[in-house]
Amino acid sequence: MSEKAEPKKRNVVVFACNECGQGAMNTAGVARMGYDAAIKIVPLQCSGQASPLMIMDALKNGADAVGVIGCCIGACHFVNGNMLSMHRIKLLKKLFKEMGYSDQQINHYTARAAEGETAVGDFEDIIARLKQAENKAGTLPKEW
Amino acid sequence: MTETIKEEPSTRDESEKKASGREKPRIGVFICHCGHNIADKVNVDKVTEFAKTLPNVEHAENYMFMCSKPGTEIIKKAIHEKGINRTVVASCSRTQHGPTFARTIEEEGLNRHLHEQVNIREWCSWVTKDKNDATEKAKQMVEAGVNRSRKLEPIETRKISTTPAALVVGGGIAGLRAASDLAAIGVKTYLVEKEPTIGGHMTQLNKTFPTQECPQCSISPLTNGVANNKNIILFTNAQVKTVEGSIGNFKIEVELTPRYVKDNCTSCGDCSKSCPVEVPSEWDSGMSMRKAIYKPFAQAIPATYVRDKKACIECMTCVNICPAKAVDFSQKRETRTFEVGTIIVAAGYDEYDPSEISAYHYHQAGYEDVITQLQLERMLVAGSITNSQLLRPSDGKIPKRVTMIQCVGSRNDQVGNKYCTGVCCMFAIKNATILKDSYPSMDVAICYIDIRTPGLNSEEFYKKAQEKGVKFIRGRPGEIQRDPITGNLQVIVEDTLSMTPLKLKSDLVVLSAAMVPPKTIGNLGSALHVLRDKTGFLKEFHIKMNPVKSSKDGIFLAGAIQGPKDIPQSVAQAGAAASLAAAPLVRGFIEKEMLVPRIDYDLCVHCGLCISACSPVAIYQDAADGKIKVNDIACKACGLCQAACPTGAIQLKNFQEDQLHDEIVALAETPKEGGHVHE
Amino acid sequence: MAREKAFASFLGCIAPNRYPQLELATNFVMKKLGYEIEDMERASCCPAPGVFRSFNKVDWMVAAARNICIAEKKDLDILTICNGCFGTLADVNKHLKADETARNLVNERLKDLGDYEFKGTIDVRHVAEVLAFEVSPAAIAPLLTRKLKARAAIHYGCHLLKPSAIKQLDNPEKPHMLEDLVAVLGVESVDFKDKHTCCGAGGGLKSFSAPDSMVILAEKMKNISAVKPDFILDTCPFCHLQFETGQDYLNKNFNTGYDIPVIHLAQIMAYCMGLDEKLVGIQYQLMGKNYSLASEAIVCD
Amino acid sequence: MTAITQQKPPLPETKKQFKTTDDFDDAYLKDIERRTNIWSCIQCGTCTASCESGRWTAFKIRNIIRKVVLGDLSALDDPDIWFCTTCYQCYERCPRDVRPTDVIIELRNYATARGNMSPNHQKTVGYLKQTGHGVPIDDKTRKQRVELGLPELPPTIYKYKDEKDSELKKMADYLFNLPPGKESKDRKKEA
Amino acid sequence: MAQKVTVFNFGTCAKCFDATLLLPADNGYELKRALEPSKWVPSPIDVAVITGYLLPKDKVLVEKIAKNAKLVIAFGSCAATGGPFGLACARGTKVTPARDMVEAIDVHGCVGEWFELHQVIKGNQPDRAKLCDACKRRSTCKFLSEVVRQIDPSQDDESCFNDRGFMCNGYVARQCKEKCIDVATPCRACKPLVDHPGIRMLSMFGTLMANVEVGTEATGGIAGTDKLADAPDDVTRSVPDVSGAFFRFSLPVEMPIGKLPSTGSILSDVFTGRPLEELPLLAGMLGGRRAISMVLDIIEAYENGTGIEINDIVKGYRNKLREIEAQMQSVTKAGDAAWYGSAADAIRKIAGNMNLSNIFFGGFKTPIKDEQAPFDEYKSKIIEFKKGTYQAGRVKYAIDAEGKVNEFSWRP
Repeated sequence: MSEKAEPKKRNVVVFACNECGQGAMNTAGVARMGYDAAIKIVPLQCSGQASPLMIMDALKNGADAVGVIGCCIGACHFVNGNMLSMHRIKLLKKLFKEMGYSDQQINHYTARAAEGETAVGDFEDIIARLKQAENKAGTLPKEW
Repeated sequence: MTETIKEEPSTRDESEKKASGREKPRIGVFICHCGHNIADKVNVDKVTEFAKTLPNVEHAENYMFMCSKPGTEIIKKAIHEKGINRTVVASCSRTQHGPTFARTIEEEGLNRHLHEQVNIREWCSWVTKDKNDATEKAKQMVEAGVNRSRKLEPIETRKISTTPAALVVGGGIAGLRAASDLAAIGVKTYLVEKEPTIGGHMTQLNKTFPTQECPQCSISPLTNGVANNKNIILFTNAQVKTVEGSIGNFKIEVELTPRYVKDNCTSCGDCSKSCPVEVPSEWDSGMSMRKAIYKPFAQAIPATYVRDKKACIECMTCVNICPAKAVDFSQKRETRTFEVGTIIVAAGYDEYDPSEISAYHYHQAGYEDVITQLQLERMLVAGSITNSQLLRPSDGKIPKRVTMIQCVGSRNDQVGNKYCTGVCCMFAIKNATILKDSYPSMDVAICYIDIRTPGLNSEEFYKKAQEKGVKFIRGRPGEIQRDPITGNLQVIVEDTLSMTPLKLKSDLVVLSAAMVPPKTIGNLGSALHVLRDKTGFLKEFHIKMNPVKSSKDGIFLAGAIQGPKDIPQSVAQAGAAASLAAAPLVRGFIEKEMLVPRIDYDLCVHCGLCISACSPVAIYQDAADGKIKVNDIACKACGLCQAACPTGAIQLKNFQEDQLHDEIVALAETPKEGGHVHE
Repeated sequence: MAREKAFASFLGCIAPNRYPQLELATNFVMKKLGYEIEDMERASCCPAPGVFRSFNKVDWMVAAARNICIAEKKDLDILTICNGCFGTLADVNKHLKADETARNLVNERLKDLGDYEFKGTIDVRHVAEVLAFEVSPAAIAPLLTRKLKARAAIHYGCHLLKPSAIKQLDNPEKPHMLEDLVAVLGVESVDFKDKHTCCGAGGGLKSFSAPDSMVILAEKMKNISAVKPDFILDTCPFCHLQFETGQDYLNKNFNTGYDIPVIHLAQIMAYCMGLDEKLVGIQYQLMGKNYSLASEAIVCD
Repeated sequence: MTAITQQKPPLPETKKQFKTTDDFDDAYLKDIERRTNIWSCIQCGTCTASCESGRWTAFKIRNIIRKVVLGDLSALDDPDIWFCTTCYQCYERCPRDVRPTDVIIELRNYATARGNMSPNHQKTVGYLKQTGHGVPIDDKTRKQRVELGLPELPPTIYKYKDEKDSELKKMADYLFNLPPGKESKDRKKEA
Repeated sequence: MAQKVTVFNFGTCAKCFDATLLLPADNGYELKRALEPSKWVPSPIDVAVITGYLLPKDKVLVEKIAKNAKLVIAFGSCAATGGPFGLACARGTKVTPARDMVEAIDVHGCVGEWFELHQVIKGNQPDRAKLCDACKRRSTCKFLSEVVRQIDPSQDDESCFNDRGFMCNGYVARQCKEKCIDVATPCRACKPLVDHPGIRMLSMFGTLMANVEVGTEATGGIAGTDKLADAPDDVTRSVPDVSGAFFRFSLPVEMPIGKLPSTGSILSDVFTGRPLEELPLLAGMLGGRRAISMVLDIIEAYENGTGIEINDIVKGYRNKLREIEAQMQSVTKAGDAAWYGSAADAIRKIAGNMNLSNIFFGGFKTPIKDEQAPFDEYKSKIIEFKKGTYQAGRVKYAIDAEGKVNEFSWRP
């Protein structure tokens, strides 16, 4: 099952905030930490800007999973943007559950600009959760 | 999908406006090899070819080092020859060379915001193992960049001239330091202090740790300096009422409580001598009495006496006796309004009132010998009522056994202060040492949970105290117990290290009370539109990267108002705040890119969520026409309002829904020739 | 809401089985105050919060819930004269009202014990709390036929006020409800050291290891005897028992020669409201056999 | 050589002074944690300082909480936990709201389940099962009740013990069916 | 030459179909009404009006209609975006918007409003006034500490529902004739002001719920290991049913077909998982010609089950409603526009609007515009949810402890 899922090209859209999110990713890049090529980053000003509209937009257009990465709670450079997006994602997850789908393809994370591994850790978790969801056949269908 | 009812964004219409960004987008894509860094993983030529197929792309090219001089020349050339009006450079991060390219196109008369940086190095070549994957990903990212750039609009940079003046709230050590630093830079500074005298808590102290200097001596140059400084306008007995505007231009309203004594007071003190009313002195934290017309302390600045209207019985003695005829009961409250460019908040702290913890019986009959560290200071200080003897309040005898209790009101969920005040340990150790010095036979015990002495000389100081014979008992006392017959106090505590409960006979118990936010902080915070965190202290902009700035541009924090601090920390932060606050004033203007939200009033339903979501409080409802409006200068372009808006009426420029949509589509789907989005 | 001006009196164990005079006194007082008291047939041990809760929390809750249900059937609030019973019943009542899962669990188990279901319709009250807050000293004053000119060492006991988060009656560090209450009787409360510590009986310690519990009491008695009160005033039969047997034990083993009568709040109230001293029943108790309330009594007009 | 080896005394059996992971098991903690607040304990000692019992007995509540936090199973076999009088003084004063009294109760539950239960306590349970009371009535009191003009037996469950399907019996059957205490087992062996 | 307009009735709910009766008689086009589209003989027409919800099986028919018509109008939320019946798509029922089958213009609304239809037939844009402009409540948009499921309409009709934590989608709605907000019922945005109304409201509510009180406690562990969004907090938990609250009319267009097991009938699919307090309104939307008896059965079932008392005045009005309905059954078939109009007005007078928003457990939400009896006679009770199964008339349903329906049946 998973073997079959392995070769297929995934697209994971990651909304990253301008501060810790993108920072951590740059650090990860400079340190040459490898991660799945499926990760596609959309740079935003703050993770609080990533609205469910965009998240659903990505999924509608064929993304396999969506992640939102912001600063650590309490360290948001715009005070509480990360909290806002986190709560919205909680609601979205609930919606997915109500539709009988896995809520693992949308996730909220935090990262630290100085520590690339935080970002990589997030990415790996996204992929792990996505695979888990696929194996349970719980992801949204491709076209709808 | 329902048909888009929203009106097309203005960037779409292809009017003949020459202003760059208005005409039909002609995009130039430039892909950088970055030596081997990108080219090794990404097949640059393939990507270039792919880019050529994308709509609106007039030119695509790759080069070894785009950031180099020849590289930028390529871009300029393309702009000249092919009339490129938007550039997408796929190379390194937007922080590294994004600005370089922005500058390049600026030199060619294009707005810097019409450049889109695509990071195919950190985000693609450096982190992807397989070459094909990397190339595919790069294609996607380039297309996303092109889609994004297609609808980018120019953002003007505005210069806002600043009012060359600053406001400092609070006349404690932090406030004074900040004010005098500002003045030294040459900034006109308003200093507002709610007490009748400046100097704050520091003037109450006896000695400062770890060097045991006299705080009065160290602070008086500062107080005098501030009082005599031409650049500083001092308001005592004053409170900030309202604050309007944003960085560069704040409008301040200050309310002055009258002193009822005119400035021609010679501070001869006759009035006070003759005053019949006596009340406990706040400044002396209740350890001595003062008159209804009084001067808080001898060295008080301003030296003018002040009348306590509540206590006064209006016998008029002072009025008649004053040789300078300075006493004047007819004075009224008044408000002053002025403009400043930046604000420093240094409102300090209050000492926690331990009577909330009833097991310690503070302030209860029979427990007069339970006092706080600050009261102890007041007793030991030179020229105190006990003239620096330690006498216990109940019977005026010199106590033989003194017990100090740490963490009173700190690290305590029950009273809601989870934080560690941090300075009490040194505070207590210092006082214990002083007691040991002046009364070697006295036995002094400190009951602590953890001793925390970070920083210069602190641990050494702790060691000295141990050598001097101060007893350190690791355990938080359960209660202070009084024998109703003898009236003796016992502190009941477990020495957790030896697991033995102790009953410490104590003639005097000193509580190291926590630092808590000042009572008036609520009004001040809301007047300033500055966020507070759970503890009630004012919230810094970023806990690590920006501990001096507040959540609002142009307002800075200094000293204990941002969280418990000792004197050096406060002074340091004050200095930092001063320089940060001075910068835009000295420069005379601030430059602000108008990267701000625009509001579509056809859709706005005045729900006001954008107002609550906006951390710098840049969005407001115009009282005149009831419309929601954005204060362009205060805005920090975080886009929180955009996600909060239920109707999508408010959209951050260049991060608009439809712009992001195009980008997302490109990234969500596998790349295909000709791209996904078309004009 | 349960019926007004009426209580189901929960006796517990020690009151009816050792100190019936407390039972009698309580009924007398409540009747005088115009409350009707109904018996709770088939009520069992509360069961004791220290001992039985320690063995099995769930069974403890079930047994307690059973007692509460008996009163629920009568639609009456429960009146206890024992801190222990108060501790158990009040805490369980509050807990089951709040926590649904626990309620379901307990109701399941209750089926075994007969037709009981915990609905959470009533409250659990302690006689002291009723007198102090519902009736209030002021309302008691006119009903008094006698006053006492005596000095009492008041012992609150633990479970009357604590945990204050649940009980919310008075400040456990410095309570004053009983002081106010006895003040109207003319009784003066004398302050003594460690006033609010435990008598040493609770938590199963008395049965687990009597000597240790006596050590705790010894300290308590030392402090009390130091201020020479006329009697010890408590609100809990278990403390009552502890003070009685404890003094006896100490006298026997350390010939301390204590003879301080121990009087329950209900007893003193009843006496001042005109109950015959014989029925107050101090003569039945171990301590203060030759102590007569009458000697200090002042008849009110 | 051999001679010397023969002379060597065998390694003496010493009680081990350290603890190994076998002595720890935080599985049983999980429940306690759910119902109380132990993780936030900072070992400040307020509890012990407030503990009346602790002043006179070996009972050191802070130390026991520490053991629980570490998952030290010896806390369950420790007779000290039975010295708490549940006076709630520590509960009232704990600055981190750990609710030590509840922790003790939980521990005692576990201990009882392991059979660590004193004979006296078993006796008390016995009373409850026989009479429905922790403290059953005695003849002296019966007499006294009559003298005071009260019914000889209070209207409690004991009075109705003989009616058919008496609830006393049900209670005895369904409640507090606890494992036999270790001591009592030992006693049986001796007998 | 008068336009040829034919109205087709799909789905079960015929409310929109009936509503077309009210199109003005002298409108300058000849109106035909096809109650059973399958029986319709194809003939070239100018405007085809599709009403009711569509299923994949209808595709052929709809395409046939479109072939013969110059213009296809999807009239009413069901035809346009799936409507309340679309909620069934969470359980696999493929409710399809007309737009996904053929080229069509949407005229939203539940019930669809005839004058808007009229405008569109005449080729004009329906006007886009915002509902909030017509709402007498004013929003200050505080951050929420909790979401409340019922409010007492009598206390404070100044502040916005959303300020009180009572979820209302009015922000994203256009003005309509039958305003639920006037009868103390939150708007569910059957006439959306913007695209994706549901997701936008969800986004907005998520923001509301993130209480602004900023904590500084570190998130612990290396970031990436803190899955804060995994732990549902109380506020999120207090939203009983996200899809029902935000996607009442647009679930099929916003989300793919759901994977939950179907409960058999489309009706029970729609009702299962909805919070009890939403039931009357929902039934009012779905019930169509039997809406009234359905709503009343649901309400009375619960009232009888839990012993909520109803006074005679309320009973009286309810009976009156039942009478009207009974007559309506016969008349609408005949298509007597005038009578239908008056009956509709009579219903509105008592039940607030055609969705019967005003009828509620224990009474009515707002005073009935009627001379008799004071307001408090009608005031709706705040009901508490009692787990159990309830039955009355044709309706039978079961709710769990937190008041969510877990089974529903309605035998016609």
